[in-house]
Amino acid sequence: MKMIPVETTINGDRTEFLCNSDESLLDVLRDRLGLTGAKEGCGTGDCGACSVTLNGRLVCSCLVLGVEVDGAEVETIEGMADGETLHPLQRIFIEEAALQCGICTPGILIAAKSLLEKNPDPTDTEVRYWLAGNLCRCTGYDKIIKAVQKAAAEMRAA
Amino acid sequence: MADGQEWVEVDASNFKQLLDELATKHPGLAPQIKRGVSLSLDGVIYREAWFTEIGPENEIILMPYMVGG
Amino acid sequence: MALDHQAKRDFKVVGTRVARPDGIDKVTGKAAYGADITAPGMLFGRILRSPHAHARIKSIDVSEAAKAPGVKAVVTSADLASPDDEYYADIRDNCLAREKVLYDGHAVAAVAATSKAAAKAAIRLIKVDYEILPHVTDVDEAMKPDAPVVQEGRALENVPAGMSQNVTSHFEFGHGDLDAGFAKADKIIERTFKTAATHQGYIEPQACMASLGADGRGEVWCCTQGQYMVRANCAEVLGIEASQLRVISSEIGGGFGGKTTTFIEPVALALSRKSGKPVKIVMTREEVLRATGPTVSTSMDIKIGMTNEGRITAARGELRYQGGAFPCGTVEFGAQAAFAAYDLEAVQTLGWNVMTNRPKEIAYRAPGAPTSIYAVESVVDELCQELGLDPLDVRLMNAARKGTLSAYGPTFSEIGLVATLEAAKAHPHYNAPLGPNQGRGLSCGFWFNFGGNTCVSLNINDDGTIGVVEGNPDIGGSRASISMMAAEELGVPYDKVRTVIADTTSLGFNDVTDGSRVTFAVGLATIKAARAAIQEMCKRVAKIWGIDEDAVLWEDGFAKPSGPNAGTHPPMSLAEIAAIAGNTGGPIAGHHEVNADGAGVSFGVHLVDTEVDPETGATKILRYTIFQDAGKAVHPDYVEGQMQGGAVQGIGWALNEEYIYGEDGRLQNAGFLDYRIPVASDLPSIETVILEIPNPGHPYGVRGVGETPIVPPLAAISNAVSRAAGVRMTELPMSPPRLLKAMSA
Amino acid sequence: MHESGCAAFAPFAESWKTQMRYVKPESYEAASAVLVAEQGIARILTGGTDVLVMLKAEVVEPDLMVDIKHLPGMRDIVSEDGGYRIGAAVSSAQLGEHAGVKAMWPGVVEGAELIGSTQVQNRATMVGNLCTASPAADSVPALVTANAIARVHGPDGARDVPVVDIPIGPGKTSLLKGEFITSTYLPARPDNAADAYLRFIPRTEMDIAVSSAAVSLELDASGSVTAAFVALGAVAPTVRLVPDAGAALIGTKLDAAAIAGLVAAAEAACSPITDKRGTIEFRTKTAGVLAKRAAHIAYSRAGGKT
Repeated sequence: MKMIPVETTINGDRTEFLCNSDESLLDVLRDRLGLTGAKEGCGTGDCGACSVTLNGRLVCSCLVLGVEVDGAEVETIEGMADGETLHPLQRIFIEEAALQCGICTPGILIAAKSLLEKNPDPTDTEVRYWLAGNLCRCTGYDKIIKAVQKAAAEMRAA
Repeated sequence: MADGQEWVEVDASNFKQLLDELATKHPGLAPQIKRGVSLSLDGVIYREAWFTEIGPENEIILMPYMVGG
Repeated sequence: MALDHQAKRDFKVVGTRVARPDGIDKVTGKAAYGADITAPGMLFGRILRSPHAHARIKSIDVSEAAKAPGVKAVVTSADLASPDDEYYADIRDNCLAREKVLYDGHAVAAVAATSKAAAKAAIRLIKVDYEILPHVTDVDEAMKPDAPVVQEGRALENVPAGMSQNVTSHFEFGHGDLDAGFAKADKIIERTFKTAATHQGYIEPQACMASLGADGRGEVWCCTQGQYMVRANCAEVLGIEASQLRVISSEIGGGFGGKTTTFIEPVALALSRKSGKPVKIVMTREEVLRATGPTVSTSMDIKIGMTNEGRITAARGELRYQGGAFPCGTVEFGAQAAFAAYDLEAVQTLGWNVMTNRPKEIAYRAPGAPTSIYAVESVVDELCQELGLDPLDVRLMNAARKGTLSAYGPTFSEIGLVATLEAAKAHPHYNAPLGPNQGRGLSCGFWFNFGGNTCVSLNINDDGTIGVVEGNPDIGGSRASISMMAAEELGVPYDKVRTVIADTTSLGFNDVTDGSRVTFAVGLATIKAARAAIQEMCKRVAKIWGIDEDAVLWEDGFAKPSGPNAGTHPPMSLAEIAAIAGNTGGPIAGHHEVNADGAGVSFGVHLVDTEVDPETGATKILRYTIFQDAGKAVHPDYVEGQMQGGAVQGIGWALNEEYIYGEDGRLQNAGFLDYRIPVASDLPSIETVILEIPNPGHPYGVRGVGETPIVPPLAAISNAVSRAAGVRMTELPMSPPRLLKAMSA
Repeated sequence: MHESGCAAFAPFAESWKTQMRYVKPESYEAASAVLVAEQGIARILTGGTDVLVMLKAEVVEPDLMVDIKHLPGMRDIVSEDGGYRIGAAVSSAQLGEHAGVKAMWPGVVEGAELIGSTQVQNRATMVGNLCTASPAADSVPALVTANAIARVHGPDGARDVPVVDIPIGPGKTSLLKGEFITSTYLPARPDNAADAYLRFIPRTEMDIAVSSAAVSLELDASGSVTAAFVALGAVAPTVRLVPDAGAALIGTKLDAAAIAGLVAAAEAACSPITDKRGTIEFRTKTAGVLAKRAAHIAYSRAGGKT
């Protein structure tokens, strides 16, 4: 069977690609489009390292087929900063040392941004439950929660 | 390993001489020394430093070669 | 090199919280990790793994796979070399099984093909004829004389005759008269403990891209804790020369000890050599859990005697650690660490390393120590409970301190245990009220810390900035710490320094990033390299000024005249000296090569409150506080991060993480769904208290901090849960079914 | 190609193996037709959170994947006869955002919202969860106690089937070849009625239920229970409705004796297995505990005061 043409929008850019029917969106992003910011930690939706948004909703790109994003809008970590200006979450993650090895960081940033769009003033517990699908093995999550809250406060004040 | 002794005395002025002496006088220790040992000199651990100087007043402890995570 | 004897050194950069140099790359998705590396014409490798726990390989037929569309190479162990050294032979046989498969998931063969799908399809065409053998996965079962033998003839000379061949080595530590000690005790408790194997759980699966020509010249890009280790392993397993193999470490997505060996790199090289093309292999999570190194599982007996006042009179431990299908060397660390926190007159620890049909154990953060200290600290806590004593007071009464003959031999110098215990006692957490079904637990933790082989090259650029080249992959922010120490020593701002990680050809040999050694040893070498550069700069300035070298002093980034005969010269900045380096003798650099010693042991104390649901056996962590001696915290954020991350790994070990094997010897939970590492909502904030008792072995007093934090959580939580549940727990993890059963008994 | 794509990555050669076919039929009828015509393994794609995991793990390798989430009504929640009809492709997150459903059937919503992570909830659907037919499916017990009705489309048109009758064993449903579920219907509720769902997992999130319980109650003006439904998950080959457990609550205000009767009936209805997630004893004990706790929550939500 021939590859399937897909037309989509990624980080605001109209994008076309060909993929096989059983290829995940994560594989398409990483292997076909060179967008390697989304990481594969498990391939089964259990770690969140491949988080992207699909039509504004936070998803694991390993649990979406590439062919499913035809006509959709996808946002990845590569689209989070505005040119050289980092998103407040990105900047504050560096300031607050909310990453160690950094492999989970793109997924966590995408997930945290999605949370703050829905709930600009979350409690710590709400942040922790929202991010429960994003595994981090280095930090013990403490500095991540603090960084999200600091960014939320800054974004509310802006 | 050293014939059941916990403490042994040898003449040596550095770790290399010490290890050679030990291996000669206490053959039971030789295989472990060949596999690699760490040494503790007055509480400081040295992994492989042959020429570390030692004197009669020093306490030397033989330990398995150390690794970590 | 010893601690600088500058009383209360006034640090300018060290101790601040600067932004890490790789921060922007890592928050924007630009950072290249193992699986992100590609090459033109690259093939995709995939590995066929054993479905059996133990079987003889009668034959492997790869002919159909080799003919499959897109397949460019198929390899088996026959394509690997024959290293003389047993250590490398084991690595080879773990990369691709030779005569027998020794555990579920053991690699058997591999293919390289033009797509992932083609590779996946092709490995199904490989036909392996297995003769299934009896297997054993439990440590106590494996020690029985009639147990299935995993490998024959692997026992060291120190194993007594007549034991199972699965027992590969034996260790014994201690001092004093045990019988006399126990005779003095008012209360003796002896218990047996078991702990399950856990995995490091790094989020980035192993990944590599390798290219090897017929001339034996090649390159490997991979995520590893040590590029030089990868080079050595690959050179031996492939039978090529180290000089011809260049290994480049990518950014690394966690390791915790798990990436201190090789699994896929030699296989990718073999496939590349055979196909003539670059080959990429990326492990799946299932492969990571089935076939990379988890930690040991254990069975341990601990006996401790105590007086009514709380003085420990004697202590004995016997530890049995299974380390998978190859001889492992972990029990000796557990045995040495077990009683390290105590000043004991009589102590003995015995250790047995045992083989089973499980993946080969590899280091996991303070390897061997968390389990043995868990068992010891549990018995100490139970004695405190039985005798009605305060557990912190008892630990203070028995604490190892400067001058203590440690249980593993050496006499301690400056150590921070008493200070951490006193900090815990003074902390509001220790006396906070507890509610129903709640319990508080504490435990001491210990790790040796290492130095090791280290090279650093430090270049003074002509614009007055600094380049530092070091050889240890940055696993948790070490490039920032190294830049900070270079800046501190040279007297320049942090942002003038850039530290990079060398490939294996660009710098001399470095030991792997392990043993909490990097900030200590690479920092030490960086400071020495900076001092060499300073010496050269002072020499140049002395020539310019026409004075003696000794009359030039380096201070805050400037060369200054010093002493009666120096004359009056305006100070020269580093940038000014650098700008004219070409006129004064050429480029200026400093370098240092050392096998660093004097790492300085590390102690910590963890305090935890838990609540147990008496109807379901669920445990909730309510509050958690860590006290640890960091010597000198170079970058306090990342010291706290090490402490918090280690504690949470320990929480997972205590409560939910475990390797579960079925009757068939197959791993039942090879995924993050059922291998349950803690998620954000499981945890409270983890409070940290950093103490700074300078390590005399480092110029700034630095001690390694990375490993100690995983040691105390196991016992701290077990003690808290045991007190909350009213029943003494002796097995990890304390999963809800296990805890509910204990409470119902 | 994406304009900012990186310069060097490997060209893909075609997989030689016969690939899974992916189709997006234009109507319910077309979907049924393609399913009927398929000789090999066919799977429906709505949220994909189970089927893509099985694909990855090579547990199932479908020959045909039928994407139906674009079909009319699939993503809609509409009022119908005082209750709600929920399209088969409505995600758990979308359901949780619907104030009306949440007010009327809070237990159904909390079951759906417990499926996986935030990421998974944005994709997972109750119907997908139902058709996976796992005994531990989080959204199913509360659908069962709600007496929800699945609308099934097949070659012969539509038919309605009680949700409780859809799963018939682990991984097995009563759906016939060519059939698929297009919506579920949650019936109207009288005043003083509510439901609740609880599950036990070792962590706080991200796990499969070790045991679970849903309770739906209707009360009279005095607060006495007039109708009670109790369903248990992960303690039998399918989600199990336990009439005896409900009966123990009828006519009571959840006094100690009623709760004891509920727990005893719940435990008696359990026939679980011991596996990596839990033991027979543990599942049985916690199923009773969860039924008790869920009953109290449902009672309180329904306006009852104990």
